[in-house]
Amino acid sequence: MEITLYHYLTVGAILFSLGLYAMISRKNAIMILMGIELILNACNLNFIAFSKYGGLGVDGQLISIFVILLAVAEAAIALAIVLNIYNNFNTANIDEVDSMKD
Amino acid sequence: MNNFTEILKSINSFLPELSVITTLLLCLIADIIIRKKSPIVTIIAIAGLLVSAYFVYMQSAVQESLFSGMLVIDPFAVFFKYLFILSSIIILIFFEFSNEIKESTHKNEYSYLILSLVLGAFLMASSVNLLMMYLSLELASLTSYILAGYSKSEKKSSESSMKYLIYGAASSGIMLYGMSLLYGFTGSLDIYEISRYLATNPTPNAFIYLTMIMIAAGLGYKTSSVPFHFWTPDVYEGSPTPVTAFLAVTSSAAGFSLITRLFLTTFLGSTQIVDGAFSIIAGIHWQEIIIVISVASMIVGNFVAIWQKSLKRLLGYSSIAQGGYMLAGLVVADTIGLTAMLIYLSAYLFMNLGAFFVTILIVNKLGTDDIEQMKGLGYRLPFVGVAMAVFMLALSGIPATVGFIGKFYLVTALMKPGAGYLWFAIVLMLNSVVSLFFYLKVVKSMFLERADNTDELPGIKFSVQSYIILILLLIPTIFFGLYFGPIVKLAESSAVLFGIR
Amino acid sequence: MAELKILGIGVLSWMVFLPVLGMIIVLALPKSQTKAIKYIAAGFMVLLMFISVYMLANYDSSKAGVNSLEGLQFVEKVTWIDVDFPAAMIGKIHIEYFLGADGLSFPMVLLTALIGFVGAVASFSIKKNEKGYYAMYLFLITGMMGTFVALDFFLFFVFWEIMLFPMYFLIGIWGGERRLYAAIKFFLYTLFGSVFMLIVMIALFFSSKDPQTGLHTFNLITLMNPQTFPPESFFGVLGNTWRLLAFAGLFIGFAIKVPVFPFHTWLPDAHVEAPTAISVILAGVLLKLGTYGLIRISFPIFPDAARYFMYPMAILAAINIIYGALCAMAQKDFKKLIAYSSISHMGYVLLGMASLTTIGMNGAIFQMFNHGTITAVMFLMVGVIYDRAHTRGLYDFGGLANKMPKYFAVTMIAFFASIGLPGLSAFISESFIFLGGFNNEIIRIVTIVSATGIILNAAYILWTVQRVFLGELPTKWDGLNDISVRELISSVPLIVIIIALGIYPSLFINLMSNSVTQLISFIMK
Amino acid sequence: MPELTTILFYIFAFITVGFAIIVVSTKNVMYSAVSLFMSLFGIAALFLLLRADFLALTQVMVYIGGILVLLIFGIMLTTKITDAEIKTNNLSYIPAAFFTTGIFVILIFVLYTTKWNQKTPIQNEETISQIGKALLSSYVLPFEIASIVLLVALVGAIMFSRKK
Repeated sequence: MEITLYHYLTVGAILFSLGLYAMISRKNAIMILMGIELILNACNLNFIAFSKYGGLGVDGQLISIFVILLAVAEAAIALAIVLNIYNNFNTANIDEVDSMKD
Repeated sequence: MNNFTEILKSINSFLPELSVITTLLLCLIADIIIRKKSPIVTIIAIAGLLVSAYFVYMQSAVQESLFSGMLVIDPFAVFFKYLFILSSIIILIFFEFSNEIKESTHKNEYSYLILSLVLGAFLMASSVNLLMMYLSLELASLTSYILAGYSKSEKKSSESSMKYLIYGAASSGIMLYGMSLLYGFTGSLDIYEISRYLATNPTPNAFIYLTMIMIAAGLGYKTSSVPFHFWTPDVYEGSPTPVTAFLAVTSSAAGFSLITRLFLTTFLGSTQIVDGAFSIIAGIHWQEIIIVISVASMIVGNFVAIWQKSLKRLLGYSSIAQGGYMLAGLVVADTIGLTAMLIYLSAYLFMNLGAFFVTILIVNKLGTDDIEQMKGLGYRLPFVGVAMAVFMLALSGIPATVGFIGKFYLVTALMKPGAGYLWFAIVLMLNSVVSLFFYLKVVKSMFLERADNTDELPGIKFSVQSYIILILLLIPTIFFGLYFGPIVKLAESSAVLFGIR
Repeated sequence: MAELKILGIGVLSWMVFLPVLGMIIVLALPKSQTKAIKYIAAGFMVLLMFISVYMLANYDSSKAGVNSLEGLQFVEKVTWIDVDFPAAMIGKIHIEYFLGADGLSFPMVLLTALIGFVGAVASFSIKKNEKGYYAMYLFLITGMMGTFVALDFFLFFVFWEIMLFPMYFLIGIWGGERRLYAAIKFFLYTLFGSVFMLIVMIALFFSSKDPQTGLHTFNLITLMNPQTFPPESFFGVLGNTWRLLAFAGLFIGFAIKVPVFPFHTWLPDAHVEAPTAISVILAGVLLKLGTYGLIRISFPIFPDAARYFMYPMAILAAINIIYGALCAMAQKDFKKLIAYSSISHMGYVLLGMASLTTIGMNGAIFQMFNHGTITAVMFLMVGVIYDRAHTRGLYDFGGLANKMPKYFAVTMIAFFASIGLPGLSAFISESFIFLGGFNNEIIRIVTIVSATGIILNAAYILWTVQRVFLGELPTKWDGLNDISVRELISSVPLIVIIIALGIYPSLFINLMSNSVTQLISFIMK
Repeated sequence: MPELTTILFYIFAFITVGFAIIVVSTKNVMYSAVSLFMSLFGIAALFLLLRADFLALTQVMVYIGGILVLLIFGIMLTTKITDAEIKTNNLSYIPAAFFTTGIFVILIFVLYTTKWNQKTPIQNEETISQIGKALLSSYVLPFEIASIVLLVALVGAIMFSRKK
């Protein structure tokens, strides 16, 4: 049995769904960030799988490189913000960080 | 063509962005040298933006593709670049006025953060490549996360930055997944290639809906459209007011530029425009998605805004609704709709910035943006109060203000014979009646109600500069409402997307 | 196309924008100069009256106007907005600053100038934030005057809407206890109506094609020409569904202003809460904008639909007349009573219009004017008693006839005029209306039914007279003073007009009869 | 007998997915972080199978070496390691699980019904030189803009963490 595009896409879809699940169900900011990392990896897997099986050259790989790079920048800022929140609220749970209401 | 010569040639047309980047670095260096709060950095930033505006002006009638198809220059992008420059200059001035910023601990970071958002917005307005779109969107988003948390010791501000970050990262991740599917299907990142592929290959509906909804999640988040709007009220309320104004005007305008270019270019069947109508690829019903988003944004934004007590939060919900109106222009998918959208965006710039400037002034004096606390305030600051009333009426689209012109053109576009959106036009107008309810709430609180001690409290005076800024925002709000020829002409000549003739 | 200029500027522009000039002067004065502010505002209204007399002297009542450009008088026509419509769409957006008067609008211009002056004098009793009050007041006059003389639909719409917010502030700041509620209700109702007006306006724009220039147009005169609508457009076929829908949409917009049942609920609230002078303006001029809109826009542009909806309109008119009168009878509050009587009387106007006969239409326009003057006096009189007694309860008074004889006399004239007593102006207009209705076979039955309104009308007025003026004077009112000179200044001119027009109505009817004949012959063609 | 790559794919796919499940299901943040480490490692291996050698390397160096370390720092600074349990109400798991399953089903449906752009995969070609060339020719603009993004991130992080 040969490994096809669909195998990779399935792995990607599972990762995406798990990431989505983490974002919806988790309360801790860092846990949510981990969910987002899973989604970004699902995207990368898709891009690279498509680029290989579609014979599309390195476009897919390049976009993945930039995605990784942006993930780094995002994580750095996220960490700074979460630490700041922790200083102000003494928690990183977003349920407890809710001073504004309708 | 040789890559190197092409890059060199592209750089020539990249001068607006380059001057923003240079200014950004200059501000950074100036900040390090000066080491304290100083208007000099702001002045450098404004000067840089003006230089950039000059280079944008030089590109007025250009249609050109840059950097091997990463960016384009066209009148559409130029229009948005003007919009970004104008709004960010005004907001840089707002920063000088706001006490929230003066009290914050940092020095001049905001000037280069704003410049980097402007850079991101510039790129968003002219990207034609999925990678470039994602990258520029992220540049703008990252900057806005930082700006939202600018008053970092304020609980609300840091909370808003965290919420913004989490929702933002999540929705851009979802958008990226959608882009990966689009890439997999069409085999290209270039939206013109994608368009060509979609036009010639049968496209399953399920695929196009899923992909478009995913991409709309990322873009709708930037334009704070329902159902991707959850961050908006909290971030608008929590961020320092100038930042809120910046997010409401510049950042969401950038979102609109991207969403418009992406949707209109990608789904174009042929590049010929007949009678101003774009020929959309048959069988792809992307408009339905936008219609749902647009109507939902209007209704949710307007109806929830009625119950708000915080002025900034109210403006947040109102901007959700205003975004819904603007998307109506996209739905029509022709030159008139596009023109109407651009007119509305420029109208929105003046009236919304005006409303935010009054908010800044009031928050400076009262220390709160609670509408209840503004009872009888109109009698203590008559001019500012009247200005606020004008901006509020403009936002709700009463004639003789620029807001009406925006609505008028949107409704006209929707009612164009053959467009078939009469019901949409009625929904839009009825929504603007509802919106009047909460816009008047602000006016009511300031003029119609009186606090027990209104008469004893002294009048509130502002600096001459604040009055000047206010008048400068009032004049276009009313003038373009009475004489809207110039604004329409500008918008109309700008409704030209690269490659569409 | 007759023109009339003062200092090189058209006379109608003066009428419309003089109040704005006044507003600017008022705003420039310091807040403490309340006297100067008052007199400047009143002075500008006097100026307006002078100009209207000057116009009257130059008015040529033989010209009909309505749908012929040549018959219009005091015409001013300047291109206001002229932008290409995007891309290859046919034509451009061409909006004109187009003012003019004919027999339909000129009486209303006179009425606005007159009531505007009366209101300004009546406003002298305002004691709170005069500067803001007079600024808003003058701006309101501009909005109303502009609506009456605008002949470009876009311009009409702009004036129609901008008069909302001075009204909102006037009720909301200087009104009574429930002013906030009344002000927002007024605003939202009218705005709701104008949604449909805007939609119809744009639909008219798109379906029209000026026979001369081939462009879409907002020009009302051009729109009245059936040739303007190519057969393939929305409104191209007479009597098609779109035309009926458009008429209905416009009707909602105008009916809210009139107000026609069931859109009337804002009116009692607004009247009761508004200060006296604003009630006068509201009843005297503002309500007429609705009926004026019908004859200026709805009827001539959609004559087929007007004929189609004749019967339903007559029914609504009858409901207005009877329901308004019955409600008035149930009121305990003097002001509310007059508010409901306004609803009833505006029903007469609608009935006259629905009859689509020359005599009925003449009566309707005459009734618009008469209702303006009579109700203005009645509201002024309520204001007089309220200023003194601080109550408007009908059962709180009694025997005022002896205590305040001059007040009694003025009020009685207004009351009798309102009933339609012969010799007073409303008698003529009401009989014209009923004659018109009766002449029209389709709505004859409805007319007969609504004629019972006259009896109800007499009943509540006479009952009011009995409750307020006859009987024992309660001891607590021993200190009441009779009507003052200022109050007389504001009411006597109106009384004179009421009597004069009752005796010699052709003075007024001559102004409009040619236009009305033209309108009706044009509609019934 | 299946090919070696098939076996390897399944091994790495199971590592990736299995650890990803642990990431989202464990209550201990530290466990999550370590599982994420393993999962990302699995993805790097999948990248290798897809002939994206440079990307696999980047994944290991940047993602695992950079982002994860940042996250673990974050965890250590914001929670006491001893009580790293997260408070959650169990109720929110169930609708979330349903919702996600629904999305997953839709995704799978779309992924399997769509006719993707497929050609014979290019075999055994080195990508590093291609990527290098692309980055300095057609991708030079994103490459430069990325540097601005990093600068902004730097400024932002410094701004947030600077003492008053």
